[in-house]
Amino acid sequence: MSGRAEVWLFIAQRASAFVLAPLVIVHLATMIYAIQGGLSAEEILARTQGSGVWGAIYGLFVLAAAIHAPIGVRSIVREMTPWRGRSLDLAAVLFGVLIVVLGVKAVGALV
Amino acid sequence: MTTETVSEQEFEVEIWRGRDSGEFVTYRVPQRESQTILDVVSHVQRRLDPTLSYRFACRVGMCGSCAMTVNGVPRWTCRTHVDLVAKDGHIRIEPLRNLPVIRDLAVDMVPFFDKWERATGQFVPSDAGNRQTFARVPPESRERQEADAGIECIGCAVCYSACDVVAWNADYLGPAALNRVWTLVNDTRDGGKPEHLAAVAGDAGCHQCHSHQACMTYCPKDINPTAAIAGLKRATVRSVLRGEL
Amino acid sequence: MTEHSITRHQTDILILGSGGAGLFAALHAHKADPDLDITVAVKGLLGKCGCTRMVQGGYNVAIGTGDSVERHFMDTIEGGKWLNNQDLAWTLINTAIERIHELENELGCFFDRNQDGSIHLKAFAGQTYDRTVHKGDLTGIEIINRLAEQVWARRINRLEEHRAVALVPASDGSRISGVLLIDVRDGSFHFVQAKAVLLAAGGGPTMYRYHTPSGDKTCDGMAMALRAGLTLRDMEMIQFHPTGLIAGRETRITGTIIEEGLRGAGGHLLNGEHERFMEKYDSRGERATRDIVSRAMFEEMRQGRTGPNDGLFITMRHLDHDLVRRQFKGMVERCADCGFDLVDGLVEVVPTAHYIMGGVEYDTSCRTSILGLYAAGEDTGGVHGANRLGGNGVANSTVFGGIAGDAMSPWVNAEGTFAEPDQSVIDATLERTLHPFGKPQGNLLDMRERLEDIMWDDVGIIRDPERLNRARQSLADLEAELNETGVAASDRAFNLTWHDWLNLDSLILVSKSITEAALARENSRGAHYREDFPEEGDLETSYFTTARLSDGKIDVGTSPVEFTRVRPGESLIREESAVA
Amino acid sequence: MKYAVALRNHPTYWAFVLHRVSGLALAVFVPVHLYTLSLAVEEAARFDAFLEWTEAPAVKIGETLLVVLLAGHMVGGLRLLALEFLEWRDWQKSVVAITLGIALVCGLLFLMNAF
Ligand SMILES: Cc1cc2nc3c(=O)[nH]c(=O)nc-3n(C[C@H](O)[C@H](O)[C@H](O)COP(=O)(O)OP(=O)(O)OC[C@H]3O[C@@H](n4cnc5c(N)ncnc54)[C@H](O)[C@@H]3O)c2cc1C
Ligand code: HEM
Ligand code: SF4
Ligand code: F3S
Ligand code: FES
Repeated sequence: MSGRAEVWLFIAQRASAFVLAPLVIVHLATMIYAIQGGLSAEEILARTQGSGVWGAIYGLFVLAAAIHAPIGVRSIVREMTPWRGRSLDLAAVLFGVLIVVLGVKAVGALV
Repeated sequence: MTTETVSEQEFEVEIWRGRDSGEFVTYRVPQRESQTILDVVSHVQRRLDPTLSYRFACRVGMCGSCAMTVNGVPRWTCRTHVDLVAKDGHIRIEPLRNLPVIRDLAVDMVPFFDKWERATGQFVPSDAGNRQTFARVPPESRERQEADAGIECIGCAVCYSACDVVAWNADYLGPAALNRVWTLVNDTRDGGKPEHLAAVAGDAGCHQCHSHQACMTYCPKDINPTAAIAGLKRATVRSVLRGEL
Repeated sequence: MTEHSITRHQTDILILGSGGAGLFAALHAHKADPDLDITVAVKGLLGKCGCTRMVQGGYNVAIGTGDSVERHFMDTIEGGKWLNNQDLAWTLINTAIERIHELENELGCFFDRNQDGSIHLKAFAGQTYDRTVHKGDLTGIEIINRLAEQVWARRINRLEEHRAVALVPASDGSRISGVLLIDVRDGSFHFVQAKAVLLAAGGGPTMYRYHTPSGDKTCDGMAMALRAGLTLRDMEMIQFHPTGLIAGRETRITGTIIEEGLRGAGGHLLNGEHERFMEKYDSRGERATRDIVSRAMFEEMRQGRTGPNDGLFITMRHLDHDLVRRQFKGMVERCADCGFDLVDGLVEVVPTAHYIMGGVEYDTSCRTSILGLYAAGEDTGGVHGANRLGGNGVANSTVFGGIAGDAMSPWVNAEGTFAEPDQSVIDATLERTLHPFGKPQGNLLDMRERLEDIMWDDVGIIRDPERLNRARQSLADLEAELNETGVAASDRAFNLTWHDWLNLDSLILVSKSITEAALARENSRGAHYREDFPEEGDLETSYFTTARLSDGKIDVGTSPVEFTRVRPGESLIREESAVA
Repeated sequence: MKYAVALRNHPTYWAFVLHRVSGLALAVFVPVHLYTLSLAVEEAARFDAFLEWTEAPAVKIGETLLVVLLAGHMVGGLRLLALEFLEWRDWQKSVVAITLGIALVCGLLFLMNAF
């Protein structure tokens, strides 16, 4: 992989991390708040359905995670297993796509 | 004169003998007031087993030839007092990690130097023929301070040996080489910035560092390669965003 | 004869040693003709051994406003007590100006600056101007690191951990043919045939009980030069540094330098009874020059007023602790690592052998008397005369290393050829170096210590004929004993004990030349002090000693110094009034 | 083994281990989480059954762990971002401790609320 591409991956991972940070805080906060006194499907859906804000938040979350996680996993695999090269890069991309697909479905259902 | 009748105190050290395969051999070494790990190793070679191989030169922490692994941790042995490491009365000495072993405690440092070279760890003159003047560089300037922070590296490879990323990624340039390049990037006299940044950007370069900070933890010269590498990460990002890399 | 099998190599230029002299020669030779095949062979790792790396104080060069080449030259000649080869000294001082700019602007050395960004020049004892360029107190690390990087980056071959054991002449004796080396790592022999060879193995007075140089330096270059029939000059001139650390014989730290600046900053020297003594010897007290302080300390030690390790003490405890801690950070830490408290305690010190002013005779183009063999750096003699100014050592090695490189490339292209080696020299060297494997093992450490005692006690800081004659005999005995002492034949690979043997072999030979030269000089100049001849003698008829090996014996002679640029009593400095 | 740990026994290395383990765990958990979420939401009954299952103490503990990992990874990640993009400061080791602290507090809050 060229030097430039490697730097772009680094930028993408750090930028997505930067985006994820506030989203995770929001997510953690609502989770801690939401489970007070147990929770049901209705309650969750009542909060999220029809809300553009929640849709945007979780949409962005999924997107950022889909960029962030595969890059991280790729470097873990490269360092800790003998797997490297094109096939690994492709697998990482597929992993990202998987997150997007699952994420879009989940967010779609919630909103 | 003190009348000493008790025989001198001794302690045990385990020393690696062999190459990639080999074994630890235990020796009993007399305890002395001023005694470095290098002295222990020398005692074994000079008095107990003349076939022991190791390396040193300056004896005072200037040449970076004498680094070994002592109780699991890489150290400059000529400046490591026995008391510092023998807290539980036990010492185990091995060659440096992450470099091929030549014999016993001596490693082949060529990969380390080669990476220094590959990282473009050498000055690129911008004023080559000048035999009259010196560039003006105020000592308080930020660049000079950054350069000074890392420039006294003695190339001992302690950091290189301590870094797990070096162990995981055989191509990784390693903390010392990257630290040197950072001093050059901050050297206002250096004319090779684009080459330096290009050389440290690849998949062997600064972005492979996970900030373990083992390098700065163990560097005997209190150099901070982690900060230098972070500086290179920023510099390369900036130059990619500007479309220069 | 499989065990004598020798691998052969060819290279246009072979450089022995990777100090300031060796590395500069490699770079200059490469620059002069990048197509030449250049090889640096070195006993340790390239750039990580030798003494250039250990330079603390700095690099003398006459670039300050008000300073001049003439002034630096006169300081050098007066410091050298008029024994210098003046043409060599003149070349040194002129070329140093070019070299320091090259170091800074081309190789990347980043020397210290003044507040306004201009280059900082500091004071060094014995000089009329502040002219010492430096990088903190670790100037040598900066210089050698930068040189080594540049060498790594070029197509220059490296034979690391290859120890030269003989300069081999051509079979017809007309020129150099190459060098026989031992690959330390596997113990094999290599003959490197070369059109030109540079001897830059850096001397180093490590035959004294207390010494400063790095462990790899054992006068191999000078020993090889003697064996090749070259003449060494000024060998009695051994410089002692007043304050070496002493912590017992069993630690390698013993002998290493405690910075001179400590005395300058007001440090006190105490004897074993914890009393100051320097005032007895010189009105300047601790701030007197290196040779005077060393001699006073030696005298005090001879009187038996010593500390637990037979040394004296330096202390800073009467000074502001924070100031000491700040100003001498590196030194304080180094002492602490070996268990001493420099700030608030007593640190035991001893004068320690630092530098050999003498060495191979050569000319201003670094040529020796053997065609194709060049020499530079501490292996050579003549530049410093009877005493070396602090800061002129690293200037010497870098200046003449570069000159040698400049000279060798064109010479190789014009007249260089690969000559067939004199096989008898190779055979004799194999015989000599493999000799210990056939002998019963002995205690080499004990022999090394005996050598150090002989040289320290009898050929040391204060000399007299009785002791020198005793040393002559002891050295002969020790040599005979070494020849009957063997090394375990188990494995030649990285066999340090074998190399300890070879080190002793070189050291004893060179010690003999020091002893003979010291006997021959019947006056006291610079570093050489004869109790029976305490006067410096007539300056006008100054002579230098020469030593050669013939039939296994050192032949000494003397030659008159030629005052080619300035005569005793004269000065090249015109505006005399400006001198402080 | 003792020696292998000795080399790595410094705060910033442990911070790395935590970050890597948490990153990996999250990378495994996120797709699973998204999948169950979308499945469940489509059939509210199943979602409720799912939520009921999450009331089991063992599952609660597991979830708490995930919260700790997420919080720890985030704070550790912020530490790395600061280290890489801000000027160097000598507070690295304290930041490692703060990271750990915040992660544990999040876990505690979650636990307290959960029961
Ligand atoms: C502690 C210390 C401090 C000093 N401080 C100063 C100072 O402040 N200012 C100053 O001007 N001078 C100083 N000097 C003196 C200065 O270091 C030397 O004069 C100068 O560096 C010598 O350079 P060189 O290249 O001749 O030798 P070195 O730098 O010593 O290099 C010699 C090289 O030859 C190699 N070698 C030796 N034997 C063999 C062999 N058999 N085969 C192959 N290679 C061999 C060595 O391994 C080494 O690489 C100091 C010296 C010491 C020891
Ligand atoms: C959904 C959430 C997240 C997942 C799945 C995730 C996953 C990962 C993974 C697998 C790694 C690789 C670890 C390694 O290289 O050792 C990683 C690294 C990283 N993560 Fe996250 N992460 C998430 C959220 C965050 C957040 C919120 C931040 C910070 C704000 C963050 C910051 C980082 C950083 C900086 C790295 C690089 C570490 C390094 O290279 O050593 N991550 N992440
Ligand atoms: S950075 Fe420190 S540990 Fe690494 S080689 Fe340089 S001096 Fe040694
Ligand atoms: S130890 Fe290695 S991972 Fe980075 S911070 Fe130092 S280079
Ligand atoms: S021997 Fe030179 S650094 Fe230890």
